[in-house]
Formats: sequence, C-alpha cells, structure tokens
Amino acid sequence: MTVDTLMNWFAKLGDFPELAFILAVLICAVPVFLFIAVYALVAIYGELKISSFMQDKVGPMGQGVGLHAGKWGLLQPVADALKLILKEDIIPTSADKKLFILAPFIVFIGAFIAFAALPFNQNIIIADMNIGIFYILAVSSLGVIGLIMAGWSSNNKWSLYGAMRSAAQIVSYEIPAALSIIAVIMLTGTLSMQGIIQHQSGFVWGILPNWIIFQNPFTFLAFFIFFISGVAECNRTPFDIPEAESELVAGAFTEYSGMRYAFFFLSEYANMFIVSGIAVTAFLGGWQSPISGILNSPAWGLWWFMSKAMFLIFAMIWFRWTFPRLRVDQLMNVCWKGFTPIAMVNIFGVGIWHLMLG
Amino acid sequence: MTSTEIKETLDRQFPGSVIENIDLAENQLELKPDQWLEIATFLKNEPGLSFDQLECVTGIDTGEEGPLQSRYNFHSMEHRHKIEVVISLDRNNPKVASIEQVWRVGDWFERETYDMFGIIYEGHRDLRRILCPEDWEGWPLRKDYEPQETYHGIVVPKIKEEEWE
Amino acid sequence: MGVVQGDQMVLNIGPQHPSTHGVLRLQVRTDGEIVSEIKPYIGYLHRCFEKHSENVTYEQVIPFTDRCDYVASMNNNFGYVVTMEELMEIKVPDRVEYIRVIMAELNRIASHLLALGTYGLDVGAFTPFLYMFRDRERILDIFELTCGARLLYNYMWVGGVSHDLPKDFERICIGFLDYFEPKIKEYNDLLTHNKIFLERTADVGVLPPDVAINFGVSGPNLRGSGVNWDVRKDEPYSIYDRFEFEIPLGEGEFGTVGDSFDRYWVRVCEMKESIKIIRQAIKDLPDGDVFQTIPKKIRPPKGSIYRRTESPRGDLGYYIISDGSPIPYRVKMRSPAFTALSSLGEIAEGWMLSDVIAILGSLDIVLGEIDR
Amino acid sequence: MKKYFANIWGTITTLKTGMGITWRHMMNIKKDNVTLQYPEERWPRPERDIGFEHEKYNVIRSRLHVDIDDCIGCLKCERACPVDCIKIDTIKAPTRGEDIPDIRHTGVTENGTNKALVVSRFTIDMSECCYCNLCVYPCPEECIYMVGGPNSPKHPIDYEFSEFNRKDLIYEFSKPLTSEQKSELMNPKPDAKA
Repeated sequence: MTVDTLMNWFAKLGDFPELAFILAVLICAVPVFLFIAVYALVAIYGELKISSFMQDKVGPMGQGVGLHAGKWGLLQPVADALKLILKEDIIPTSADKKLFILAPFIVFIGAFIAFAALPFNQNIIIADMNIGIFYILAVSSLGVIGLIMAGWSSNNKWSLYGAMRSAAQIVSYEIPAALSIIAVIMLTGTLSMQGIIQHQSGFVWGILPNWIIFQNPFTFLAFFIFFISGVAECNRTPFDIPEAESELVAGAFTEYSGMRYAFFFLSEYANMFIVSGIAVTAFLGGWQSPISGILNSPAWGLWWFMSKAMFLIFAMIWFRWTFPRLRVDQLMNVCWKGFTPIAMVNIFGVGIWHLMLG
Repeated sequence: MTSTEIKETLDRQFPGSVIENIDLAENQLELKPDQWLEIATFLKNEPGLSFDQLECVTGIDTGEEGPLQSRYNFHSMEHRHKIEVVISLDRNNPKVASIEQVWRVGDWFERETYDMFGIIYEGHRDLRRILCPEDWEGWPLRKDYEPQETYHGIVVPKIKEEEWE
Repeated sequence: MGVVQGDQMVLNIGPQHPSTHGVLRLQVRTDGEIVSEIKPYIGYLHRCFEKHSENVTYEQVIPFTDRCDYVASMNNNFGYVVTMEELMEIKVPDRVEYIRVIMAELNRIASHLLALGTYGLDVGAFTPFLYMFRDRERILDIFELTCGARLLYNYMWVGGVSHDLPKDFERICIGFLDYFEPKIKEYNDLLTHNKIFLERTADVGVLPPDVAINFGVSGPNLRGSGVNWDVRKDEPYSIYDRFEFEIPLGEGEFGTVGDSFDRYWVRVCEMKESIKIIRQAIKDLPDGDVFQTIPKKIRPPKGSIYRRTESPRGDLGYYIISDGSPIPYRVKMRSPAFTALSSLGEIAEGWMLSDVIAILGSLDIVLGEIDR
Repeated sequence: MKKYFANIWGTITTLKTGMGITWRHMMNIKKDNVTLQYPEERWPRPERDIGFEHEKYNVIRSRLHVDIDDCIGCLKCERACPVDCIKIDTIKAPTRGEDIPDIRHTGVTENGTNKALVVSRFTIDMSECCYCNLCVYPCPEECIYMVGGPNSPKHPIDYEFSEFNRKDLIYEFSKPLTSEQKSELMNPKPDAKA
C-alpha cells in the first residue's frame, strides 16, 4: 500500500504524474486518519479502564435502561468524542486568533505525517523511505511549534508556562532519544524502517529472537532510554509538567475547548503510538514474530506490530497512574545529567561490544 | 512562673502599667496600651518569661458604650506557663501598638481583629481587611454593627427574611 | 557574570485552581519559574462563624463548629465541648471520654488520609489519593453507623455525646484497624518511598523550628520541624494522659529537618499512633450512661476561657466569653490552618512554581477553617 | 560516583515497587473493587464488607418528617433549630383535647397528651436544614424525626428528595386550613362554643 505502488498503478492509466502523486497521497491519508481516530478511541477506553482497575474502581459502566455508556462503558470514548465535537468552540477575545486556530492542527500534523513511515507489516507502509527513522524523528518534533503557538496565542499565563515548559522538555528529550537510535543505526547500517526490521530476523544466542534489544546489553539499556525519553516527548506522567493539572490547570491547552481541544488530545495519543511504533521497529523487531520463521505472514506481521505497540502504550498508561510528577528542573537534570551522558557512553558500548563479540 | 509572679515581674519592670481589675480571672492581667510594644518585647525576650508562642489574639466588644478589648494569649514552650493579656481601648479611637514584628503570627491575627472590630494596630506593616472584602463597611463583630444595605449593587440579606410562606 | 534578571510576572493562583484546597487566592510574583513573592488572599469562604455564634445558644454552636473544619468535624466538636465543660465545670463520665477519644482519633486518621492523598495529588500521583479515599470511606462508614452522619456529625455535646455506641462497635472498629494497618505500608511503597516523590519533597520548603514557633505553626507542621509539642501530651485534656503513644517528629531522613517530606512523614506516623490510642481505648472502654451529665439548660457562669486542643491540623483553640445567659457573648476560634497559611510566604518564597503547590499541600490547610 | 549509581538503583527499585502495587490492584480488581453502581445498586451492598448490616443502624440522618397528629405545637423544635428552617404557627383550639372533624384536627396525641393548640402551619425548609438532629431531641411527643433507620416503621426511608424547584423543598406538614376556617378558629363564635 505504499505511495509508490499507487503511483505505478496510476501511471498505467495515463501520463499525469503530478495528479497521480496527489491522488496517491490522499488515498493513503484517509485510512491513516481513520486509523488514528479509531485507535485513539480504543486507547482512551483502555486508559479509562486500566486506570480504574488500578485504583480499585470499575471505570465507565452502563447499566439498566436509559441513556448510558453501553455494556462495560464501551461507548464512553464515543460519547466523549461526540461531546467534544458538539461543544461550543470558544476563542478568547484577547487571543491571537490566527495562531490560536492554527495551533491544534500544526500539533496534529506533526503527529499525523509521522505515520507515513511506520511499517505496520511487510507491505503496509505508506512510504518506505531510505531515511525513514530520520524522517520520523524530524517531523515528530514539529508538534512543539504548535504547542508554543497554542501557549503564546492563548494570551494566558498558564498557557505560556505550559508552552515554555513543553518546548524545553521536548527539545531536550529529542537528544537522548536520537542518541539511542544512533546505536541501532550503527548495528543495522540502514535508516530505512523496513531495513531495520529485516535486520532483526533469526535468533540470538539460540533462544531469544534476534531483536536489537537482545543483541547486546547496551542496546537493552538504549531501549529504556529511548522509551522513557519517548514518554517525556509525549508529555505523559511522570513527565507531564507541560499539562500538570495540579499546577498549571491544563498547561498550553487551558483556553481550548471543543474540537480544537480534541485535536490536541488526538495528537497526544497519536504521539504515544508513534513513540511505541519507533521503539517496536528499532528495538523489538517490528512485525517480526518472536519465534522467527513461523507466524510470519503479513497478517501476523500486522498483529505482532500492533500487539507490541499496544503493550508499550499500556506501559505508558501504567506509568501515568503510578508515579508522581517531576519538577521542571529535575526533569532537565534527568535529561542532561542522566540520559544524555548515558546514551552517549552507550553508543561506544554498543560499538565496542559489536566489534568484539558481534 | 505563676500568673501572680508574672504580674509582679511586669509591675517591677514597667511600673504602673498593670491595671488592677477584679473582673478578670486569675490568669488574666490588664495592661495599659501605651507601653504595650515594649512590654511585649520584654515578654518574649526576658529569659525568665520567654513567651515564645502567641496563641491567639481576640477582639472583644464589651457592649454599648464600653471599651473594645484586645486580648492576647501567650504561652511559653520553655517554661510551660501561660498568661492572658487584656488591653482596653477607647471605643471611638481604638489604637494599640502592633506586635506583628515581635511574633510574626500576630500579623494575620491582628489583621483579623482589625477586620472584625476596627482596632487599629499601629506599626503593622500591612494592615488590611483579611476575611471581609477590602471595601466592606463597618466592623462586623462589634455589638452595634448594622450590615450595609447593598454591596456593589447586591442586596445584603438581613438576619432572616420571611420570604417564604 | 551578572545575574540574569528577566521581567517579573504576577500570577494569580486561584481562587479557581485545581490545587488550592478550597477557594484561596495566591498572588504570586514570578521570575520565570522562580517565585519571588507570595501574597495569600483569603476570605472567599467566610461564613461569619463568630457572628453566628453570638446569635444562637451554646448547643446550637456545635453544628457550626462542624462546618469550620469539615474534614475533622469530630475534633472541632471535641475542642468546643472540652472548652465548654471546663467553663461550666462539668465532669463527664468515663465512657463519654473514651468514646470521644476514639471518635477524635478515628477522625484524625480520616483527616490525615485526606491530607496525604491530596498531597500526592499535588505532586501528580493520582492513585494513592484514591486508595486513601477508599480507606477514609470506611471511617466515615463507622461514623455513620454511630451517629447517622457522614461528614458533619454534631456528635459531641456539652456533657455527653448524642448517641451511645452501637452494639457491635468494638468489633467493627477493631476490624477496620486490622484492615487499615497493613495499608499504611502499601501507601509507603506506592508513594512515600517513591524516588520521584522524595525528589519533589525532600529538602523542599524547609521550615526551621524557631520560625515555625514564631509563626504560630502548630500540630504536625510544627512537629515536622522537630519541635516536640503536642497538646495531647503537654497540656493533656480529656483522658489523653491515660494512653501510651509517641509523638513522631521530623528527622530529616531524606533532607533537612522541617522540609515538606518531614511534614508528610509526621502525618503518616501519627496515623499509626492514633491506631495505638484507639486500640487502647477500645480495650478499656467502660460501661455507663452517656447522657447522664448533659445539662438540661446550658447557662455557663460569667467568665471567659481559652482552651486549645489538638486537632489534626494543630492547636485548635476556642475562646469563649459567657455573660451568664444561654447565648454566648463571644466565641472565637483560633484555627491552626490560619497560622499555617500565614507562614506560606516565609517558606515558599524562592522556590519554583511547582514547589509552591507542593509546599501548600504539605501544610494541609482547610479553607473552611481559615475563613470560618 | 557511587552516589550517582546508588541514586539510579534506588529510582529503579522504588519505581518497580510502585508499579508492582498498581499491577496487583489491576489484577485483583474483581476482589478489590469498591465501586457502587449507584442507581442500580444501593448501599449497603452485601458483597462489600463494610463490617455491619443495615438493620443495626441505631440512627440515620435522612429527611425530617413530622407526624402532625402528634404535634402539640410546643415550638421546642423551632427554637432548637440553629438555622431557623422550621416555622410553626399555632391557634388556640376551642376546647382542649377534642377532635375537630372539619379541619381533621385530632385532640389527643398517641402518648395521650391533650392538645391545646391547633397547628395551622408547620413548614420545614429542607434546603436550609443542616441535618444536625438538634430538633429531634427536645420533642416531648417524638413526632419530629428523621425518616428511615429505626424510624422506618413510622415512615419509609427517603434520602433522594431532590427537586427541580427550590420551593418544592419546603415541606408543609400541617393540615391545610382555609382562611375562613382560620378566622373561625381565631375568633370563635359564641354560639359555636355553646
């Protein structure tokens, strides 16, 4: 389902390369958008239920007759989405209207276009670029511009605080994340997402799958650095200081309501999926099955990829409902004094281990 | 130290400051307002007294034409003794020295008493109303207090209106 | 290199803000994240408790004391009735005293659970808050069993209590304590010893003992600064001198003495001590009539009295002046949270915005009591 | 350097402990669940071990109710109320202790007290009530009480009495009197007495 396939197909129909390109991209974009929407509903439902179970309650439930959220509250996220769509769209009078309106879409676009390079299985990847992982890292930091726009244009002090904090945080945590990805690139020798996954077939030490996380102890560490930095990039607890509802009310989103707020929400969940997707691709073998060779058809590939990604998303939810929040300077300390040096040393570790024993 | 000893110590240090008042209880002593700041500093710093805790500042309106009173409860953590100081003030011009800088807790206590009784604590660095709004009229806990009719266009309810039948 | 001085910004935290524990406004002057000045504005919840008291009879004041510190109503009742009994020189039967102590200590646990839970919430931990509310609910169930009300009890009366204990009370109460004691360890594992929580609380918002005394800070906040002062031990009222319990003090285990963590930790330890007291009280609970010494009409003799008791937030004092009529001449409540909040500026200036929220949470204020 | 690694190790172990606790709770949700699905399930729910049973309640604070036939109009509850939410008007009855069928007035209470007054108005504003129970104790005839609990034989429990209109929370307990009946009671005709 790559763009290239579609363009080749269009090329057979006639000679209109520009139009073919636009058509191909549009045809790919619609399912991705639908996927994000459906996945967000599932993730929100999962978050509601998992958090409730962790807190000894049952979460959304529907019972008896009348208007309610369906069996086990299954319709709760749908109701939430409907509510957000139907809500009045409030733009504060003192806000900078153009930026205010634009901001949620920029944040969402940052998350949205990153999906183009995620390999769901052997075939489903919108564009298998030769710089795939680089591309994702680059575009996923686009969202920070939107956040700053949102915070600044709201003309609200809390929003400003939230925007400044999130800008500092996201930019900082890009570094350890990228450094730990470099270790992976060193091992695989390619930037292409599919290339990285293909590198991970077979077994290591006889029993474990040949995923990069298991290939040497330093990559094991690199996985955790990447994942935790990823959590920080998604602004999730314990790194949710940009939203920090007990301090900043709702951070950069304080003034947003209705559909615009829904877009921020959507992009938060989309970002979670992207971080999990990269982590799965780069460290956990992507669509490769745990036992190499069997259950490796494209359908199973999709299943493996999704289940691994969902597990990581579950871990993020688990973090959120267990940990307190860090303070902003501690957050920076963890990044610059903890993760960045370790990730730096880690690159050498990976290289040396690979040269000696690989 | 017992309250009588405290009374004697104060009388020796500040002759004529303690007023004899038979209405007061055994642990209370009435002082003249004029030397209050010096006495308060003495109460805190004198090693034998060392009242380090100011427990409470209470304002009292003694009725119709009577004076307003400012009462202070002191306690010493070191010697475990306590005393209550009563200072009577003229109703029309209630002014007394602030002890906010001796015991920092006095800051809010005095503001509260000012808010409720209109007793002006001279030397207080930030004497504003604390519980009522800044622009509230009158001193609510005085016995002759009449609530204002309206506040920013809102009708202030009287004690109880029989609006429902 | 010169100090970088940015523009300062005035920020209003509250009156509507998720973590001001009520309706409190903090006017904060900030330089980036650093807070350079804090001015608390209170009074949004002022309900004229003292003025009300001058218009109702002595027994009718009790429901109003409930509503001052709505988190620890039993302790507020307790303070008022102890003061009134001292003024009227009533000696209540032993059973009443024991019941009162049990109730007050149960409410102390409930109040501390709320304080610790919301403190967790302030630093971002959601789950401990719900666990603590789950357990607080059981205490409220016990209160409902005893007096029918869950939050505002009007349970302690001058000279007695409004209801005798239900038949099965001992078993239920011990059952709760047995259930609750292991839960404290769970809270500790989940929140107290969590490294992130320690980072957020240890060494943050240090309140030195002399400053604490000067600001009239009392209760767990004062003990968190290492000052051994507890009205239950030092000026025993009711029958607290009959029980064996310890006074936990802040030791600066993970930071400096008097930091936010110490104030938090003192509360955790106090819950354990309260459990001890309740166990002893239930063991010795005598039989008797709880209504026997309730006076037909409350007309205290002329005079004034100031008495303080230990509420979960600190020294709760009542200043009552009687002129011999059935209506009090003046009732003044010295609320512990009032003085604790007045020290906020001293503690929290110079810390970061997130810390101000955390320090405010560690002081455990209840705005109902501050504004009265 | 040692402290640096000890710090990291401490972080990992304590966070792991915390995550273990939430995991255990999530796995044991069937057992630990404390939620009450309110409109369907009413408290107390038997499975939830709150340690006691509903029947053993010795008191409840739900809604005030007055058995007006027993009320002698002594105004003790009105005086006991700290928020003045009880309002009582009385008219002197023509004859002490006799029924007046016209206005459905009973002359003798259940305890055998002869009533000297006709209660023409007995309103309780439940929106103002603070549930302090103070009005219940002084009543000599035990005719004002909180419904349910030990009083459930007299009146079933009712704690869900929300209304759309605030005026609907004012409960009138006395028997309705027309203005003519009222004036007749206040100024008894000489021949009626005879």
